[in-house]
Amino acid sequence: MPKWAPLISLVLVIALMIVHAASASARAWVWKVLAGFGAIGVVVVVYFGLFFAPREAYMSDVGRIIYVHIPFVWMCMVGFTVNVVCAVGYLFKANWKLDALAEASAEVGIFFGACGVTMGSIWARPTWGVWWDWDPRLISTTVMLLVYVGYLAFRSFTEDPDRRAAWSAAGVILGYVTLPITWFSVQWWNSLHQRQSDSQTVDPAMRVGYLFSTVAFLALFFVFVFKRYEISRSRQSSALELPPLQAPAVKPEVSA
Amino acid sequence: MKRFVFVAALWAGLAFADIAPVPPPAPAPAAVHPEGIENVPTGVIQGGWGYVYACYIVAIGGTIFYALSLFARRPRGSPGKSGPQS
Amino acid sequence: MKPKISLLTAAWLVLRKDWMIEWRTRARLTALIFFSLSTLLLFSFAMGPDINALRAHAAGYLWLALFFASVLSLGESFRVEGENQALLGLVLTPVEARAIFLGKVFGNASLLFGLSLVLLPVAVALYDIDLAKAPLALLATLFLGSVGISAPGIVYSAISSNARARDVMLPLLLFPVLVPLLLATVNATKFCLGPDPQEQLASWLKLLCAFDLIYLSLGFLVFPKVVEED
Amino acid sequence: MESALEIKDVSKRFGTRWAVSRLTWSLPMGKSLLLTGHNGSGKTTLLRMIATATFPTAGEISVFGKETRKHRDALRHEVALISHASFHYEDLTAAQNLSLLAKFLDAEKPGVVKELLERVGLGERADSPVRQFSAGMRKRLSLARLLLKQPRLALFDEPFGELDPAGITQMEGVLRDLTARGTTVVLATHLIEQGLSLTQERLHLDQGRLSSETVHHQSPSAQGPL
Repeated sequence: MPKWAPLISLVLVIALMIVHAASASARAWVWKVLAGFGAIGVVVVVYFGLFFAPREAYMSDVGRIIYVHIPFVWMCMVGFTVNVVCAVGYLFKANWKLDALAEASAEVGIFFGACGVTMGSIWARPTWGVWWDWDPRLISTTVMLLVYVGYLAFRSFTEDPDRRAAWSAAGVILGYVTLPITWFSVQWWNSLHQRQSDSQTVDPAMRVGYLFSTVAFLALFFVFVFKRYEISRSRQSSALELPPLQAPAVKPEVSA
Repeated sequence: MKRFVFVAALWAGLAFADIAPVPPPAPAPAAVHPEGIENVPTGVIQGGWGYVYACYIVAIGGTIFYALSLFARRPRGSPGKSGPQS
Repeated sequence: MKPKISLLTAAWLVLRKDWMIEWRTRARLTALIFFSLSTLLLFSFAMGPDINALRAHAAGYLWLALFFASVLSLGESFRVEGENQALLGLVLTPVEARAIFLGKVFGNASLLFGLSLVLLPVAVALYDIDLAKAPLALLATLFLGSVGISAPGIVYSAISSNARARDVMLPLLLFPVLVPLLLATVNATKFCLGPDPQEQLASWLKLLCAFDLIYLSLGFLVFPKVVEED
Repeated sequence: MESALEIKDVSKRFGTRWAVSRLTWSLPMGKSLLLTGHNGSGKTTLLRMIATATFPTAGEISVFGKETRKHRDALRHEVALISHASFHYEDLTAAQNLSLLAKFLDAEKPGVVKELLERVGLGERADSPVRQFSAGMRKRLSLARLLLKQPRLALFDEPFGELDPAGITQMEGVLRDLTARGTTVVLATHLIEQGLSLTQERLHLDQGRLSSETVHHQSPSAQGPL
């Protein structure tokens, strides 16, 4: 895979995201382009990962898991970060769009995280000899997922939409602290899990591989969040219609 | 007061990042491996394609499954921008 | 308009009110103590008679007992506030929400701290641990741990007291967040009770302090949005 | 002239139900308001919004020219609410509940709590926990709470419910006393006769909306000095 592939595709994906955010008329088709790019990208990743990529120094063929494991866990963290940004934003300025986006990104983040942890567990079997181990990285990632599962469960167990939005935002800000803990856990506690990969520790060919894979899954991530966001918005709109006008003189002004 | 608390939180966060990693004694590598991998003298794991395939299946299958679930839950009725004004 | 009394005074009043209520409902407090005592006992039954294993894991059992007790005390704390909408009454009095947060955190923390002091001698009897090795550090650990449970606990308890299935919701929200705290407190307590060849105690205590500060600050900042509508 | 209470196109949603919808109304300074309507017509919600316990989903409410959402801290010193929820701690005694409030308001003087309890007829039970109180006694205690706070705007949600005849007379006396001292009173009650005699204006709610029965009336029996 050429060295510039991840960078070019990242620029492309981000440009499309900006177009999506900036122009309402483009919203109808941009996500389709991104979905198509993601789908093709995933096919490329599968081919690259399974047949083309060099063997990993210590793990040999098992190391090929890296091309799907890393993007999934990263997308999980991106999702939770988007979520917490929305939560903080909602507490500053109550806005239904932020609430919907927070819900969407949390769910997509949980999806990627659950898949990522599953893959990590499968990977652990040949490398560490166990499916699961007392390892800070595993524990903290799972804990982080549980925080967000609790977040979604709480949302579905609360009636009043206004209060639900504020409460879940407040709660998830406290829960987000688990994410930096997850990220740094490999450094704080010398764990079985290898450290965050960087250019010194990883062969350039592999690096290009998983970076490109990350971009492909980022495109899919964006599509998922957008579609999930539309679902949240339509649920909100069924609950948030204003009552019909009583006096004709009153101007229909709404602020939530 | 708010600002003070914010600074305190920031400071605490830095302290968190500063925790000296006093390593617990490194766990001994698993002595017995069900597939006899410990017999490989170089320590390079050989084979294990089954695990690789399993992971790729989880990744692709999970993605397709989630896409389908989003499709199943898609908003029906008036499509597009039916959400309330912020 | 400036509030008539300062934030800290108001927090102190809330704290005193919580103590007063605890004192007037001593029976409930006693039940809580016996609940955590029986948890300790159950651990020692479940783990069998191996006194060495029990001693090695005493710190973990102690903190798990406190964790379970904390769910009850936190739930109770907001059940009291929920009757007659007393919490809303405080907000309308008006009492600053942040003062309520501080008062209730330290009210609950003092309760848990007291509970841990009651549990220690029992742990000595059941698990044969030695308290005299680093008593001050042990007290500090217990106190910091109690605050660390209470700070996020109060926020989550306030939130979950409004949800359906609130008794399930509180531990579901709270326990994942408390995992780093559990790790830190159990390790710190272990090194207070047993040998500490690598002098790790200080770094765990530091982690505890950082945890407390982070959650106290975050709770302090978000709690007004929890108890007040916007 | 500034209004004591200004309700501008207020709607309030609870879940998927609108408790109050598109309500506009204003109450001039120095007048008192009677709020009527069937159960579930939105009276309690409206009172809670005025008391800054909750806020409108749309529209805004101003009390003494201050918007409730923005000036909630200032308004909470001036407004007091008697409602179904009495805001008391069940496990504390009547005296402890009141002295706690007095401390928060920085209004604690020796004897003030005892005096108030005597005034609402709870002097004998000052040291029993609220848990043992009957509904009427709780209402009296709420009244003591309100008197302790000395608000500019007093909100009463069904003050006569659960009271014995002596209690009703006493409540009426307090209401007259408050209006005589210049406190604005908003009274929500089903006892329309009593309500009309105590207030000058009437707002009738029907399913959260302004109803045709609403009148800016001059009650013939309104003797409150204005």
